Amino acid sequence: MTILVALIPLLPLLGFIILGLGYRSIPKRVASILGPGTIMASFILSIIVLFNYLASPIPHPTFYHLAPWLSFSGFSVGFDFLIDPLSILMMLIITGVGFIIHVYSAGYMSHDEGFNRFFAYMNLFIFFMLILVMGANYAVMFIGWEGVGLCSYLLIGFWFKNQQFNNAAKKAFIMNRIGDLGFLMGMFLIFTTFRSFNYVNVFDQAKTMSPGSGTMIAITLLLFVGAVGKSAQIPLYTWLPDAMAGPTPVSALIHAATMVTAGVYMVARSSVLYVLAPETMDVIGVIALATMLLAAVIAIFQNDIKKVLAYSTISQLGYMFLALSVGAFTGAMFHLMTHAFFKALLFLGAGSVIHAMEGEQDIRKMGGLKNTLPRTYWTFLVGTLAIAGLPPFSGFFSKDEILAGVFSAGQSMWIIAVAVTLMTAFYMFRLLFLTFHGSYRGTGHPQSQLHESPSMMIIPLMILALLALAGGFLNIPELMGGKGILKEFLAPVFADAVKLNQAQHLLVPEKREWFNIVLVIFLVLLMAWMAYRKFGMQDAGSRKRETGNRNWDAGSRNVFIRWAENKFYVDELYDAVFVKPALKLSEGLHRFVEIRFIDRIVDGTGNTVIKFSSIIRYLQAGHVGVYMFFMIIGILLILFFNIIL
Amino acid sequence: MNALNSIPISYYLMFCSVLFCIGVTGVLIKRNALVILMSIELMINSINLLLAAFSAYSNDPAGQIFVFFIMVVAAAEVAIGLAIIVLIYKTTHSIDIDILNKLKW
Amino acid sequence: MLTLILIVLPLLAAIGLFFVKNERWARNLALAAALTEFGISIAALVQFFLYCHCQLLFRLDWLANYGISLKFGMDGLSMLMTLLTTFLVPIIIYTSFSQKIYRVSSFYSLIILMQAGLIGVFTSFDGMVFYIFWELTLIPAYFIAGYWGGENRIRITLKFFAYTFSGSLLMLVAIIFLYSHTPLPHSFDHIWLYANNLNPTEQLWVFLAFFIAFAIKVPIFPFHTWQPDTYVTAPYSGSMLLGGLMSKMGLFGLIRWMIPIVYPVLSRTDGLFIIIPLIGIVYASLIAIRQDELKRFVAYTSIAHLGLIAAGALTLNSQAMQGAMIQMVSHGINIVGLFIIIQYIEARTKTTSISELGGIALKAPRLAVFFMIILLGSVALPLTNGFVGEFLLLLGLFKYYWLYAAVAGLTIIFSAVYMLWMYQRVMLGNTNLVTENFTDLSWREMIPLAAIVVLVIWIGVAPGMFMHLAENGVGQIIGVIR
Amino acid sequence: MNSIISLSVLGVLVLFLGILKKKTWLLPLILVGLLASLVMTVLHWNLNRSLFHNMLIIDNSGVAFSAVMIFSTFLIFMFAAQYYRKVVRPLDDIYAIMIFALVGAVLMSYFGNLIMLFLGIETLSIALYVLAGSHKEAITSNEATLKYFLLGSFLSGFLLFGIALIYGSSGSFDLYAIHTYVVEHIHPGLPPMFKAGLFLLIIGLAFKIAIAPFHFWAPDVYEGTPTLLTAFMATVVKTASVFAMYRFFSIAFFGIHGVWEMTIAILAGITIVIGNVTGIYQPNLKRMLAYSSISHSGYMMLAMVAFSGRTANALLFYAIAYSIATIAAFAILILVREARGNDYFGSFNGLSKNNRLEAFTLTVAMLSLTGIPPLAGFIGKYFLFAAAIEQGWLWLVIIAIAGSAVSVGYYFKPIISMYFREDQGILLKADWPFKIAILFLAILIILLGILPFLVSGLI
Repeated sequence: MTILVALIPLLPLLGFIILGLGYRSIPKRVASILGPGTIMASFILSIIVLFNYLASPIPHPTFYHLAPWLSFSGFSVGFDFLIDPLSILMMLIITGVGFIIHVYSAGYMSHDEGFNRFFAYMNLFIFFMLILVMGANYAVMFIGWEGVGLCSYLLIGFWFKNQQFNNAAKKAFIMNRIGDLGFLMGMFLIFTTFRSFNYVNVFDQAKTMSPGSGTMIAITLLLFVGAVGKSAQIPLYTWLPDAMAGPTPVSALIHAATMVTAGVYMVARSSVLYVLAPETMDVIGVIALATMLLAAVIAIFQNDIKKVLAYSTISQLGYMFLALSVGAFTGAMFHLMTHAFFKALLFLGAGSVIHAMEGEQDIRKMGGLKNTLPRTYWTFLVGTLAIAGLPPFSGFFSKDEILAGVFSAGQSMWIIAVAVTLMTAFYMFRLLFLTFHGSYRGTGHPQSQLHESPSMMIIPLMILALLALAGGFLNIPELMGGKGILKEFLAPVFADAVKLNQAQHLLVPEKREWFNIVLVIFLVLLMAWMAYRKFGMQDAGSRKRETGNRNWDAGSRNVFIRWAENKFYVDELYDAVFVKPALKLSEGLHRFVEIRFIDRIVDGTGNTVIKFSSIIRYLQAGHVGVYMFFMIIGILLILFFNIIL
Repeated sequence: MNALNSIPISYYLMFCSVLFCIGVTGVLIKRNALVILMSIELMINSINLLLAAFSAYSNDPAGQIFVFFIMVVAAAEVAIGLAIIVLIYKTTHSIDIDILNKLKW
Repeated sequence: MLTLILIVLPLLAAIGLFFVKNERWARNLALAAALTEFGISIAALVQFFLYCHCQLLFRLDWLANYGISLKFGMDGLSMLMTLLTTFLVPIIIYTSFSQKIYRVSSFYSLIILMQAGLIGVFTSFDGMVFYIFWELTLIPAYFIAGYWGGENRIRITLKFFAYTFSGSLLMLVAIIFLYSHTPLPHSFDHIWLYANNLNPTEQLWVFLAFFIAFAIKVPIFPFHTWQPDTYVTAPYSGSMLLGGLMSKMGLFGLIRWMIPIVYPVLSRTDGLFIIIPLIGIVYASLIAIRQDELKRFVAYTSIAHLGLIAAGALTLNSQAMQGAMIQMVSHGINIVGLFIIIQYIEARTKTTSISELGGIALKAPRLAVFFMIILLGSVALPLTNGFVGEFLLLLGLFKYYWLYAAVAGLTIIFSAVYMLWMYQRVMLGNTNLVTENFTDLSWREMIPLAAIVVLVIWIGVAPGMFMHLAENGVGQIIGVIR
Repeated sequence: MNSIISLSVLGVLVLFLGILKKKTWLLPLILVGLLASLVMTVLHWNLNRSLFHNMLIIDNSGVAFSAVMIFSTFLIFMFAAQYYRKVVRPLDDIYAIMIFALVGAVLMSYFGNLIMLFLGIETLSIALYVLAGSHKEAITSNEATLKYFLLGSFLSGFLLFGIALIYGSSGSFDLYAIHTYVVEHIHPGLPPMFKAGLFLLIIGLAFKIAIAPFHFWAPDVYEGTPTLLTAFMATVVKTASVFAMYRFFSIAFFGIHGVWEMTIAILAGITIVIGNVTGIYQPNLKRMLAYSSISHSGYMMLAMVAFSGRTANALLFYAIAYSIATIAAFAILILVREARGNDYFGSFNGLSKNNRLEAFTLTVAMLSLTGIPPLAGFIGKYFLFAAAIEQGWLWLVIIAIAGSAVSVGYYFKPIISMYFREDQGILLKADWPFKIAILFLAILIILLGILPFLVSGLI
């Protein structure tokens, strides 16, 4: 079994090594088999691991020690894996969705000369992501944590000819690094407190500690800083929209389905610690709400198809953190899963559109594509309905669970959450309608030349659509007579956390719950209708009158809208507050402190000696008389001091 | 001998020191090489006298023997000195010590 | 005995090389000597592990009545440093083959001589002998940098020499002073020096003398100003020797000679002296961001990294010291790798100015890959050598005082900033006139980089052996302190 | 004793050869004679006796130092042929006078009586006055000899006065007698007259050693004197005078450090500072070496200050290290002067190209003088510093190392010129004994650095 478990991450690594070493020699055909193949293999292995887990009479988490890593007296960190429902779920999502996206990429990137490089990076990413979720201690998790950051860097800057992309990649890596520093500090604090990095030891000891202790709050907050960086929450979210510079499959896999959810996974993994720090939970809640609201608002005003999806990702991640903050860990994981499905679907759909439009990403220049790209359209529609949270699509169930949890925790939060849900519905439908309905407004090619993507790309779309449609049934709440399979499956992981959770939740009567659900559905539909009224029937002529929607153009009269379109100038703010001063400081230190001060002191000492020398040498006047005079003075002084005194 | 003893040694010491100092001053203030040479001779002779006095007082011949050594050496020194001064005069047509300060700093 | 051979062999080789007229012969002999040395050091390693980690000790009275004896040995720390030296020197020699060098024989004999000095420094267990070898390394370094150096090398190298020499003289006085305060009969043997009977004020003075001497050598802010110029003007082999090995001498001295002798000062001043390198980390990192000359850039980054090592070592904390030792090795490897890459770039483009380069990755994917891996090593990505050391160092600092760790941890962010930005401007983007016909690495050129990359990943993934050595080294030091 | 006689005889022989116009035999005879007397000197090893009622005391330290001086003279004569290549007239007079000067120096290393000291010093000095001026037509040489003569005789006046005062108070010229007097009068305290004598004596010797503020003659005289003889002055004279001073402190004034050590310490400090700092500014090697020799006499005073059983050893080693390094430097200087007319650092440019051996030797010499291990100079410095620190003269040692740090500034000038500056393409022509000699010197410097115990354990 150990071998099997070890193989799950190692196969993608192998793929990376082979593709990396032979990135020139290996033909594309082989690569397009090898790349997805390894992922497929580890997907199958993960399923085996899953059944192996379920098959055991009393399902229990298993601990695998593969190899020692940093180990010396009184300190030992090994390459240890922990196989429990949580990691299994993540493994399945990563390898499953990963595999689908790999297949899709084989089609999408087929014309790119960096084909092999692309798959090498993708495999490497899967490797690190698996390490991240399978690790049995924080150190191993950190390996994955930084590794996926690296891969995201490499893949965002995949087309490295373009310095804009490289900047985006660099930004992503650095912002992640900021988070990682927090994470690292958290790890250190964990080690100094619990003398171990292993989940098991840490949690077992943590359980005995009193809730709300300072160290616990510090630990959880520091870890959360890492999550903020990785999962693009306020204030470290600005890298994610820029990350759309990467190829669309990358956006789908890394910046929607898997990597960005690492933060959520980490918090869920450390649920025991978090429930012991209620204050931290509140902080997470606040940040989550702020993030999801901000992102949703910005999303409404974006015109780049991928940017819209990016912001929606940010706000969906906010959802997950909100769920975590109210202790609905299962809900968070559930939404993580469904989100992986439908957001991947949406991105790939967008990718298919962009592919068809030959790189055009501005939705104002699209429209009426549902006839030319029917399959893409239908799958995209499924995705939209899912994210909008309409039954029976997966998004409905996961969102409903979260909303229910939030409602029981506090009405005000619930209201904001619902508001965000509605915004989500609105901008998603806006996106849908502007892209596929109305009439074609493209500038590049006449609509007739556009063609549907190859089946290599469509089939993955369909599979994902299926998942987005059916994924929800995994966890139908008791309210609707479901058994909550996922809940039961994950129960052992969160058992302690649930037990320890202090936050008292008011019991919500079933009637009220049903009412909420119906209300939300109704409002969502309303939003869809509004979006349709506004954007549903834009024709080519209307581009002149209102490109997409005039009053949402930059320079329009409404200040708020202009701000929203410019993402509230947060990037500019960071640039002014952090980047520019840092560069100035660098200049200044070098020019003034380094050269004009420190080095000048060093040279100064030397020069002083030389100056002194040039003066003192005049004692050697060359006149015998003078010498005699000095000598006599010397003699007299010596005699004076020694005899008279 | 008694006549010599009737004068306390300190007088000799004073006298010789004064002589010595006169010599030193001469060396210091004069610029003429010859005069300086003579002043040095004066210094040395004051020392001779002092030594003679000491040896007389401590009834120890060594001092007076030493005086002879000094005289011999001084003679040699003067010989060399005069030769040098002649040499200088040949090259510079002067025996002023301040002319020669090519070597300095 | 092996230890003695390790020192004597290069000495003889250096003398022999000096008289070799034929250039090709000189080259190959030098390389052969260095490789033999490497082999011997491996043998020493094996012996080290076989025989219960005994210090392969060699002892011979030298100036008996002055308490000086030729005492050489190997504990874990010496072993690590010796391996680093014997591993890097062949690489340095090999990479220099592509350089245009006149007076080949003298050049290589100086390099080998320097190796002898380095190994002497790392293996001597007698204070005065340590000092002698310490100075012995300075002469070859000076001549290599000065004779084969770039523009206004005379001023820069003289500054380098005078600066470091003054520091060493301070150390000399400190050592002699210690000697006169060792229990009778006085001796320079490290055990005697450890067992000194200084009073607190004397300890402080000795500490300062040592600290300044080593800080200049490493260099630690604010004693670093000789270093960037020297790295820039020195030939690549010289910069590699300085950055990769000579800087380790300072840290080695810090760990082997300063800390066990005057550690009470550190505990008394309560981390005051850790702040200096900490400032250095932030300061140098910030400056590195805007450097345009690649060698100068590397110089500043290395000030930052070495500062972290020094800070960690000064915590007297076993994890941090372990990290320091591992990181000394890692930094040596990485910086040499970076210099090799810069050398290749300059050989092709005739420039080392970042702003003039760009798009090299398009033309030279192999170079790009090697560069990226070494770069990741120096930004301390997990599974590369940089991480192991930095992780332990920061952990140790954190244990000492969390704020120090937080400040030192900034290096994680800064290193990403300056390294990635540099990489982006040099390798990525589109090609320009300078780089448009940039040729990729040949196999010959890849050999040294491959060796380095292997180590980068080896130490990153399976640091077991190095950990073991470092642990032994730490054991020696901690044993004294306790 | 034998050596004194043999050397005197040698001198006379040389003069005879001069009369017989046997120019070619001169140098071989001298070298052989010097070697012979060196052997005779060494034969006196461990024969500790005093001659003529303590007029001469033959002990190991005296033997060692006189051996060193004879050896230095021998080395200097190795370079004589090269130096006087262009001169046609027989140089018997100059050589003879050099040997007589050496006799004086040897006398100084054996003296047991102030009379002998005085005779030694004067023999040495008077000979040197002549030698300094031996380059008759050169005005610089004249100036040098005049300055040296005036200052020398002036200061020897003070020396004599000191001797007289000591004699007056102690009633004897004999070192041991003076010591007994000192021991008796140490409590309640020595009379001022004696003290004055002591210090005047020290001053007289300090002038010969060139300790500030009595060093002024050194740079000018060194520069003006013919180079070969400068080498003689810088090594033999200094060694002899230093040892004479040591002999005073070790016999006559033994046990009264308190009286003189602070004075010497301060003088040493001043000397080190002036010597090193002024040295930096010097444009030519010869004058620079003068300042270097001044600073080194300062260093030697360190050993005096920290007086102990090991002082003789430390001084001996330092004297050897300093002498061979200086002689080597002067040897190269002779060559360069001959080839390029002057000895400004510029004329050393690119020397390492065509004259690797010469460049190497000069480099080794300079590094050794700077005190870089593992060269003889370092070991010498180490002995001094160790002694001084053990006796608690930390401030003096700090000044000393500051001085060494500064000295890098001028000792490296020739190295930089020879190696780092571009070539002028002038080739130095040296005959083979010369080459062998300098190679021997270079090896000796390194060897003494690596195997210091060859010398350090002697006395």
